[in-house]
Amino acid sequence: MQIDHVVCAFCGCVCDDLTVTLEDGRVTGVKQACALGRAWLLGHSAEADQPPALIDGQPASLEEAVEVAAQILSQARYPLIYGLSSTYCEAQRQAVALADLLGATIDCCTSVCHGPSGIAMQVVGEPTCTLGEVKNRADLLIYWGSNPAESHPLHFARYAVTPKGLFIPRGRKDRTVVLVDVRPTASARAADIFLQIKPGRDFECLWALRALIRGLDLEESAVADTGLTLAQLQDLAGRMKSCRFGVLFVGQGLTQSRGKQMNTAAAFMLVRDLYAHTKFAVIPMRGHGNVTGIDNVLSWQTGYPFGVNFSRGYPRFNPGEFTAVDVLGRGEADAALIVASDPVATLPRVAARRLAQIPTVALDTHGSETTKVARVVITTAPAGISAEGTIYRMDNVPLRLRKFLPSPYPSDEEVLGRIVERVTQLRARN
Amino acid sequence: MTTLRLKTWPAVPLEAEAITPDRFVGKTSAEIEALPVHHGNQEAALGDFFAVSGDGTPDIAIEGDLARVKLIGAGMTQGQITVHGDAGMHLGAAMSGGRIGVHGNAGDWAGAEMRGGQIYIRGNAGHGLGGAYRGSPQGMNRGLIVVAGSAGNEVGSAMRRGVIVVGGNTGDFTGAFMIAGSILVFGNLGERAGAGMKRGSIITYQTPKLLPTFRYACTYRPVFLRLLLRELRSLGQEIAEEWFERRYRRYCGDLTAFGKGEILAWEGP
Amino acid sequence: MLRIINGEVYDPLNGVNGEVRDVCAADGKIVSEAPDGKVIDAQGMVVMPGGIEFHAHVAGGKVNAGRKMRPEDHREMAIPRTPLTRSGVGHTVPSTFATGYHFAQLGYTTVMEAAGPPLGARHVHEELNDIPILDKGFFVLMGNNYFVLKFIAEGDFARLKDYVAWLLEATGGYAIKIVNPAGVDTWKWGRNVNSLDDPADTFPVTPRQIVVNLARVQQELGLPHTIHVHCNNLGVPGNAQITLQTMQAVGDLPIHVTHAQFNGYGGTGWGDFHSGAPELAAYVNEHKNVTVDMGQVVFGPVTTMTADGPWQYRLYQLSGHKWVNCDVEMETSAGIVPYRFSKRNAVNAVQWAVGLELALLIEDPWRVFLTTDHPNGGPFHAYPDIIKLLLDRDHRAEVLEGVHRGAQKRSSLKDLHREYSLFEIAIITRAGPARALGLRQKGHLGPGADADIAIYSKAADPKEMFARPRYVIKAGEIVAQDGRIVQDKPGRTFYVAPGYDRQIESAIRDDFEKYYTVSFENYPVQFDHYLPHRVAVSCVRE
Amino acid sequence: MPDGKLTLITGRSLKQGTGLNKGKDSSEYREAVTTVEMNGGDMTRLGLCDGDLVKIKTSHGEATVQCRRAELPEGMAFIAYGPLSSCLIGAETHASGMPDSKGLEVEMERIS
Repeated sequence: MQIDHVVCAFCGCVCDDLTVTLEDGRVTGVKQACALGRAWLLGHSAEADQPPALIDGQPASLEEAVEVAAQILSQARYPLIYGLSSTYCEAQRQAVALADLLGATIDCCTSVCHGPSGIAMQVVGEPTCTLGEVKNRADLLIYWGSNPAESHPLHFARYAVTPKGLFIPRGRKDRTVVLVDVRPTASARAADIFLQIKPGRDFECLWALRALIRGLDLEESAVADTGLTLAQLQDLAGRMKSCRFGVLFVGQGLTQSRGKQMNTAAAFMLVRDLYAHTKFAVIPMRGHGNVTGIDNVLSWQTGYPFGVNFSRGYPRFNPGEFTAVDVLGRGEADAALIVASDPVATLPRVAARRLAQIPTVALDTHGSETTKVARVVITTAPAGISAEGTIYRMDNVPLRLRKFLPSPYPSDEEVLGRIVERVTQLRARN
Repeated sequence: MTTLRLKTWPAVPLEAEAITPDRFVGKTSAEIEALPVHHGNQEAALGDFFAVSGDGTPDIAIEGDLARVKLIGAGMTQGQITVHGDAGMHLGAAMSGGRIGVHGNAGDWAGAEMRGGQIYIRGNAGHGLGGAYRGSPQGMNRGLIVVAGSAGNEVGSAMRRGVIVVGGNTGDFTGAFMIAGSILVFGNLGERAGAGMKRGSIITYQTPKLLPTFRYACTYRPVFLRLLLRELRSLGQEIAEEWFERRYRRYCGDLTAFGKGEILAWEGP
Repeated sequence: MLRIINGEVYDPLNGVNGEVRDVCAADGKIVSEAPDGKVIDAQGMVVMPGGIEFHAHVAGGKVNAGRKMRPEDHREMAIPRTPLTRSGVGHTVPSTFATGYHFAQLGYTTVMEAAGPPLGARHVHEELNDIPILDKGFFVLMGNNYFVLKFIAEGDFARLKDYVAWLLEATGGYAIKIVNPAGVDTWKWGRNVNSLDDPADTFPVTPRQIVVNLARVQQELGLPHTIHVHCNNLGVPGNAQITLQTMQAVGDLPIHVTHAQFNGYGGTGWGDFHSGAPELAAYVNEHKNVTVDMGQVVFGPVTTMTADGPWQYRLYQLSGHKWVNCDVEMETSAGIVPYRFSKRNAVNAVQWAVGLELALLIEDPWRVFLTTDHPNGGPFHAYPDIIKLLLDRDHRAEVLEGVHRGAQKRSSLKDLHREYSLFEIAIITRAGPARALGLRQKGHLGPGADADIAIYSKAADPKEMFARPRYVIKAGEIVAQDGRIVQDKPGRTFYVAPGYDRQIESAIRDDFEKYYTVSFENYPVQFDHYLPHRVAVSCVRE
Repeated sequence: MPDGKLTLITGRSLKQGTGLNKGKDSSEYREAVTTVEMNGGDMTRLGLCDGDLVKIKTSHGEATVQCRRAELPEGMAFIAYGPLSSCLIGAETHASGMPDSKGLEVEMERIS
């Protein structure tokens, strides 16, 4: 069986023109996908190859696992709900409902992805656009600390560099591509200009560009430690001012290196300054699956995009206080629910270790470092393959994931809904 | 004097904005013990964690490791709090009067968005000292913060009025987006100081590493600084005589903002 | 079943003006008699249909970006959870749950989201579904849509009409929204239009052509609500002229000019900025095809948000505050800037006066509605304050004394002595909006209407009266009592489904696939998922 | 640059991403997340050849990985996100929620 217009949930590109062939409950063919999407789609089947749940490492039923999970979470005083990037909005809504009910802290992969871009937006705003505007109008593309060739493999071909657009009739030929990074990544090959800056000097470079765009004279010595010459920065500033429609894509090279939210704030302010000269946009290259969806769900339900704490009965936000790395790293969380994410493999060791010390409940489609340390593990159906729901592309465009493969496992939405229901009963009793 | 002694270490963060002279005044120790605190997601009483002695005078002493106790003195308008030990996050945040002394370290956001009063920290302070919470247009707006040790990133971010003194070093982005006010750093001034500042003064006694958007203006003896140093000395701060006498190099910036701020670098002995 | 007895009933659509009579409900509808069931004794109380929010920004990408960017706003109004209700945050850009509860607590039972981009329709519906209690719908941004401009440029009215119908179906939308026609299209290159005859960029069509063509489309499709227009040059001194020209351009065709306050200014710059309300009101008084809503300014913090990208950029330049812009491919743009209306600012004071002037100068209350263009002019929870300003001229005079003298010198407000009656308040907050929206089962208390009812104590202070209804009834059930939510249930979504020729799909598919970045097949919303409680409102050609 | 001191960048890689889907116990994923890339000059200086095992130390932890020559600036090392990169990163976020995942100072030492 062939299914067209499949929406891929693996990375923030959310390509929606895949064709998938199914045979005997397996995906046997994938067209139009990148290596990541293909591996993801081929990695799931309709078979029951794992127990529905594990409690203390022993196979258990879903009912038993939900019961233990609900008990653990409702007894906790500072529970943490974390992850939620690789699931769909309907499940995320249940997770936020659960956090509200429990008085928990809820954080998502945003905090270790583009959380700093979120903070920057709260300080200076964000002039941005959807990816179609890039395709249709952008004649200057600047990638800063972003390596789409490896993180968003179809980004160049589908949205930005090569496609022809409404006002870009010749596609690649009508665009100039600049890559700014600390190393010549695989993406450098796609660029006309590669600017190698020194690690941790992004802020100085961006700040110098702001100065140049405002017409200030700089001395060579002022940019001495950036890894770039004044002439290189002047050239870039000139291109930015004289393009017709420029786009600055910011990656984790900015959000994860020294300066973090100030780096992205500098990038956003740079783009804002450029409005005195031309049209420009900034787009954070949000990564994993539906990380943009959980930002949106949290924002409309609580007012805040990540790192939300309900311990006082209402939502509060303070990155550094209520974000997962901090809550775990300081040893504050006393129980955790991890959904569709593998923090034990990705968060700093101190934080990961805390997850092994406290009772942790993990919902995932397959085994991970986190499921290895979790007290309760519940296997769920993969979103976009065996569970359907809403996903947001990195530019906040919502699409609907479909379910085309049956699964022996329940969806995240269903499991979270059952935990919500059980915790509600336990609360009512007390 | 009302004395609080930590008797039960909180297993999870304890939010205790009830610990302010405003709430204690006129209360018996039993009434003070009954004041509400939040232990994680559960409500508790101050007395569950602290042994309270003395009656409700606006003079509070707290003993114990309070690193997990948040919001001590937050929003206070009067009186005095002395912490014998470390204090948790948001110490004196949004306070508008009174005095807090910490004989230990303070957590992040000490004095954040304060509107008046004084905070003295003998040890180190964390990030966001006297700063703005995320999204807020303004940080500290009046008051005085003195830290004997070092402080973290974003000291005095978006501050509008008041004085912050750091005896040791500061982290990155000291005085970022400052609107006005003064920050004195006697140790090393962190990188990117004054990023985006509109007005205000950052004073350093080491050779600063400046952003490209700061310009050397002149070398002189700023009168306001002499007055400020004298006032700080009168408050008990150690001020070297030569800081009065020698000249300061004035760098103006941030040129991407108003450019009316300044970093004053002491010329040296 | 429910019977409300002894209440003073204001039901303008049925001509009931303060008569004491019973109002009965059964199965969610108003009925003429309900012999059993709960009885509410409304002695000394005022009974009105549930309020209808005619134009507010409550759901979708732009609103959510406003929420994300303003943690400092939320901190001022945290709303704790209760055993019945979810927690949230309030103030200028409330969370979805808080939006539903707060509207219900004010006696409102229906809300219309004023502007959603088609590409973000799923997002709008997801949020609408998380706004509890209220019935809702959303207006679809079309005034700068690629295909709208294209078919107008090609003079292909039949296709334009089919496309609009197709788009309404694809989005689950309710009405045609036009924002700064042609201007937003040119904003995509950083420019704007200044007159009704400046062309757009993608296709050389003018604001005049866009408004007139879409007004015709609305008529021919028989859409229940007129075109809903945010005129060009919003916020700019002297813009009353272009507003007048826009109304003149459509001739006798029905048009709604939204948040008219923001488009009702005289003068040539900020120096001679003054009210243009008298001119606009005079035109509206003479032309029955025109309706407007106030867009009243409320002093204090607001979060301005609109699809009018160029205006929001200008406001950022004027204010220096943080600024979000988001251009949406092929369709529209959006801008967000926090702002504070100050009593001591001359321009703000005039803006405040203009909204009130419009309400007081437009003689027919059926054609002017109470809005703040939430959260642009002010948050919706300020409605009770505005109602008091309309009901009580002494109070109004007193407030006027406290604001910048510009409001007295540069507007006619101090000379306006009209006072609204409760009957008229019922018109501008429920009956009028219901009629203008074409929602026949809303805004009245006749048999067959939805049993959405607000019951207020006749307190001495109208602000208190309207801020805290004694009872709010939605679909026949009490949802709020004395300011407390007593029942949390989902509301419904109104949409329209005018017929169209399926050929339109092949007419747009080629360009769609070339210039959008989503597949044609994945564009339309799935009704079962995004409009789970939906009500189709019929389209009747007039 | 003193002996063995390098600046570490952690990040995504295609292999780590595709390996992820084959399972975290797959050889592809394991290999992707247990390899450190370095500049040829640095490798020579430290006496390293492709495939040699090295111990990377930071103030937060250490990890043993194999090294591979890559096109990187001098003084820089790269390792893909994974359990080993996590061992090297601290939980200090500077009140941002984001740990310092890029630009860490590391010490690298050859294991015989």
